[in-house]
Amino acid sequence: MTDLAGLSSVLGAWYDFRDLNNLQRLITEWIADWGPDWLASIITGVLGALGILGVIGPTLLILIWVERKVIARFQQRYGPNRVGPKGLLQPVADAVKLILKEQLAPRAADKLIFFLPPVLIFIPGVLIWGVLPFGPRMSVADLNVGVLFLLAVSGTAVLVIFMAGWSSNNKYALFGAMRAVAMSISYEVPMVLALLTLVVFSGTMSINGIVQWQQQEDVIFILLFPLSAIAFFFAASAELNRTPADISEAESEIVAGYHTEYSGMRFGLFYAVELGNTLVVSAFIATFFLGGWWLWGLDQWVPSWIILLAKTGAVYFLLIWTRGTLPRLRVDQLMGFCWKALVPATLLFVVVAFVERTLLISEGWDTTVALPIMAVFNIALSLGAVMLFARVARPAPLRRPARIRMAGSDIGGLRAAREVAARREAPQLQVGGD
Amino acid sequence: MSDFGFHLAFWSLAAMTIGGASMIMVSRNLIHAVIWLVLSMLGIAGLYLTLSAEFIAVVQVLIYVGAISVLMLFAIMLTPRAERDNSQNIKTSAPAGLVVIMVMIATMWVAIDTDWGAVREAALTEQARLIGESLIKHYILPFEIGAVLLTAALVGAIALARQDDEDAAVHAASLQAELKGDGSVDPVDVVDPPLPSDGEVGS
Amino acid sequence: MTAQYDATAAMEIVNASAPGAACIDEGVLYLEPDTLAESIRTLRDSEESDLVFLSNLTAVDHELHFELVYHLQSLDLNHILQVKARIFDREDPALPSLTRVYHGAHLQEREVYDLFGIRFDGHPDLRRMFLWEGFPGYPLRKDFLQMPGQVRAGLPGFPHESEENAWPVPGSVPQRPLHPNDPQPEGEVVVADESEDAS
Amino acid sequence: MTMSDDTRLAMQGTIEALTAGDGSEPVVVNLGPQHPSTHGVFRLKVTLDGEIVQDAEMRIGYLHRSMEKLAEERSYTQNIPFTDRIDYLAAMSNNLAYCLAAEELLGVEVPPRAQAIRVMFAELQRVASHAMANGTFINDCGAWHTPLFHMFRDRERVLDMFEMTCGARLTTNYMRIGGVAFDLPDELLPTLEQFLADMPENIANYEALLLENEILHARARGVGVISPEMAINSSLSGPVLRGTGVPWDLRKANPYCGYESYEFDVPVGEQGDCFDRFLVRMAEVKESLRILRQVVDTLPDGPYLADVPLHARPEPGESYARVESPRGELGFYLVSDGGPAPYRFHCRPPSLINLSALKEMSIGGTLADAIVTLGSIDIVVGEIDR
Repeated sequence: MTDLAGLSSVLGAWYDFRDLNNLQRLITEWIADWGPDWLASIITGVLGALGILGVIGPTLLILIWVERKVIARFQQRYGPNRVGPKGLLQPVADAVKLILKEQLAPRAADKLIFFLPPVLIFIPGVLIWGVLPFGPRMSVADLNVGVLFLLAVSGTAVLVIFMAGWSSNNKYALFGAMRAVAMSISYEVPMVLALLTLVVFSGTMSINGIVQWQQQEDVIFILLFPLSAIAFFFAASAELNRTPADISEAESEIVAGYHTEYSGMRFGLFYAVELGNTLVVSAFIATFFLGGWWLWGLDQWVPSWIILLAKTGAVYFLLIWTRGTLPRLRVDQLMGFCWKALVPATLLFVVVAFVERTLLISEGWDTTVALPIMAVFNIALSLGAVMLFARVARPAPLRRPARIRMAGSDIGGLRAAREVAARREAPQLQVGGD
Repeated sequence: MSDFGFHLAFWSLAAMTIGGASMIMVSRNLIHAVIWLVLSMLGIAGLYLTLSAEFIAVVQVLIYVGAISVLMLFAIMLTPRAERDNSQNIKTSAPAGLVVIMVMIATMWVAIDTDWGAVREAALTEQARLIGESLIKHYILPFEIGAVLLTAALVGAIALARQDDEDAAVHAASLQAELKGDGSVDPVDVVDPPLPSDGEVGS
Repeated sequence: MTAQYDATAAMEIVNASAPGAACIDEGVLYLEPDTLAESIRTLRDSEESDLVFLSNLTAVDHELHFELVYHLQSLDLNHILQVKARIFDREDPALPSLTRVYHGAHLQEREVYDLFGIRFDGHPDLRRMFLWEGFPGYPLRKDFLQMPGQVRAGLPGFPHESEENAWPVPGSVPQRPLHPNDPQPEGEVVVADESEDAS
Repeated sequence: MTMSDDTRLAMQGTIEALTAGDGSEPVVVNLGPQHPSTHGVFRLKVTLDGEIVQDAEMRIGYLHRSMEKLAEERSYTQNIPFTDRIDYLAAMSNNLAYCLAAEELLGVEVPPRAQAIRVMFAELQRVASHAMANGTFINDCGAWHTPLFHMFRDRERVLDMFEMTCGARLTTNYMRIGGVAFDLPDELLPTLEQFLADMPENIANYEALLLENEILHARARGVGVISPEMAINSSLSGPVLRGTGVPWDLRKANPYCGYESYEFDVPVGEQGDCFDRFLVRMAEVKESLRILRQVVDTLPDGPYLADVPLHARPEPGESYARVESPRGELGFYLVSDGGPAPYRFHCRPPSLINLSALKEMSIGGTLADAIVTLGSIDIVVGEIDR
């Protein structure tokens, strides 16, 4: 166990960039010396917000570049490489272009509701950063109901998306909005259940508490509850509208979904928040399942927020990877996957977590011995559940393999078709099937 | 927190809550009404926060803003367009309004009349634990009854949705009959015609 | 190789079920317009002809009459048959639709209706396809371009073959705006677009 | 109590919807003419009940250029560039079909080298066109352009070879009546050799990426199914027909340009769904490479163009020549009245006729399925509208 007292003595000075909380605390104390205390709370709040915006803004610009560059490499292209060194300024140029573009509104749009969403969508997008712990004491608000706060705030975004889609008076937009709403309320269930597993097992609803639990027990949650982690990853990528679950803005079907009618910087805001959400979700996945700012003692030497950013980057890369590789699922398939696969799986692990927690607490098992055993058991259980699902829930058309045969000398119509189909020899190509 | 900050927060949140609630009554468009409702709910959540009831505030946002309002939107979108207008008839809504006003007066009277003592500090720090314990230990029966009720509602919703499916089949059949009637190509026959040796194709 | 199906054999098949519905002219099978759909259905269903695949359906405007051309193909027996039908009514040309025989005739018949103005009775959805409803005239008819100067549509000949073929035909109305390099027509000429500036 | 006109109208609509059976009002959505996955200016008007397609109606003609009329005003040689623009993704095949029809009319004998070159370019065109078709098909399934860009690499190399030979990449105008316009340049054969050497590895990559992809299976299997009987009755051709299991390929059934002397096979599917069409195209690319290998090995010497006058006046008559274009049976029907220009110039467009069964394929599926089905048919709007 880390010596927290020793750590805080090291982290005492304002210039210690390992814990930027010191700086803020000094400012607060300085204001409290001369000003009224409400001023201190307002100024610290503003500082926190500025800090978040200062982090998100530049990160977003870099992220756009990273994402385009990585996707380009997947696709054997160079990606942006003209504006600035290595194309780094491309996002800036894009942003300037978007700002300068004319912002159109459909004549039949519900004007007020149409103008609000690009602004409103920023509120959950920024608020959600507030509870992200960058270090032991580095979060704007370390709520003891942080997990709930996270879910509540992310749930409100869907309302804004609905406003955008509905007010556009465009059928593509309405389709996108309804799909987004349906997706969101469905995928929130496995998301909540996956987090509930952690809350039950660690016994705290504070996000920092969950990280500290992982630090205390020297284990990261993805080892203990791998299926919950995977379910959370899927659910998060579905809530983020990223391929393979980007049905609410499925380009090949409904053009751009709920933001079809938004042009110029209004579209840019949606786009920015979407990217920002991707980043923050990566950060939360890293926090909940990969240990957050903690990495087996390395956080003593490297600033904790750099560890978190590194883990976030890894998860973010995973999100880009799935996006660049996979086609999109259909609406009903996504819904079916959520309700038939993710919800039972996460529910199972809530029960498992409850039982294991009870064993640990009431039976007083030694964690150093019990946790590895539980991890092995849970991993085996996850694999079994996945295999069972793959066997039971496969859709009917996928159970038969697709076959390609060679016609050879049989050229003709139905008669020749029957002859080719009746051939005994193995087909030229056979894919899929059970 | 000083009085000024507290008052500022309280009055702006109260204005938000009551303003949102009044706009629900005023707005003719049901979707606008839902959005005003959300604003009102957010105001209430803020009021909970000023009372240091973080847990309830967050749950308020999670359930009412994130779930209930979305449910309402779904209900509206599933309602035929003609019935989506806010009520236009003062004759039918007047008694309901009267009842609501009376209930409100009664509630306010009780609220003012009750002696709300100061809440103990310790109770606030572990709200989640206290609520959980009281739900599981003290109020286990109502809790379970609520759960059963919700399950029943869920099953009922599924049953209703199933019934719609049959209607859709009937609808499809009637459409087919219509298609047959006007002598055009019947898509069903066309899509899966019998083998040419067995009968005629596409006729 | 795809063989040409013998027109005489096809005529016999058709006439066996409906006498007089088919005849041969210069080696091409002509079908009576009134019983066209039934005749082609007979050809499709007959074991010998087995013409199950409608390869092509189009029309030709022969100025005095329209000729409908059907290319019917047997996949299993690998032979093709060209069938024609003539319509002499230029005011309101009509023909039975083949959509009940071949679903693939659906779009091709609409195309012919759109560009030739030939109606297909029994077609479930006979609307113009490429052009909009109300488009004046039917472009693939030979008289579509007929203008006051009585220009016959088509390329009259290569310019080197005779003086007459040099474009524009003297006295005719230009079909397109004159290019500065075009030989200027002599005599009285009606210029199509008077608002054209002296570019 | 007064009711607004809007309300009354809406109520009437509701009553209509209710009396029709279920309580939901169908939504009409226009896919196109400007839409990311209609591959040009194609418009599909779908009536949806929720996400389920109840009716699909196509509106075309946005790209109509009246080529058949224009061709009546131009000589036989002048018409060749039109054929490039009919199916601009398979210009070589269109050139070829038209030249075959004109040669039949004129009675021209094509020299063997020209025949081999024609086969070479027709098959290269098939590789390029199928690369585009499969790439955009995966895109319609919702992939983020990755397979498309990979396949475009191959297409790019084919287009480079076209450019090398005839100077144009897309609208090649390379075939002539009686042969081809230019002989092969010296650098073409080495480039082609390199291309043939590289392709197997590329194809193996695509197969590794796509064939066992569960999401692709879920999206394309059992979607847009059509029976072989219906496919034949609807005059479908090309991979759409072969996907249903009907082994019909004009290169085998009615060999032209000496296809009978090359060894290749005709792949057919089984279910007639979108995935089978995709697999058939993947397999056809391999067969095309086989043909190309043989063409390169047996390329004869000799003239590349028969002696045909540019100002040809064929005897009165008619001809109907068909080739197996990447999209299916592409035919040209020419009628001559002895004049310098065709009296009638008709193109049998496979893209248009393959759409005959689109409505039947889409009804009952979801909106997303309709898009995938449209993508699997592989349309080119230039050919549909002409």
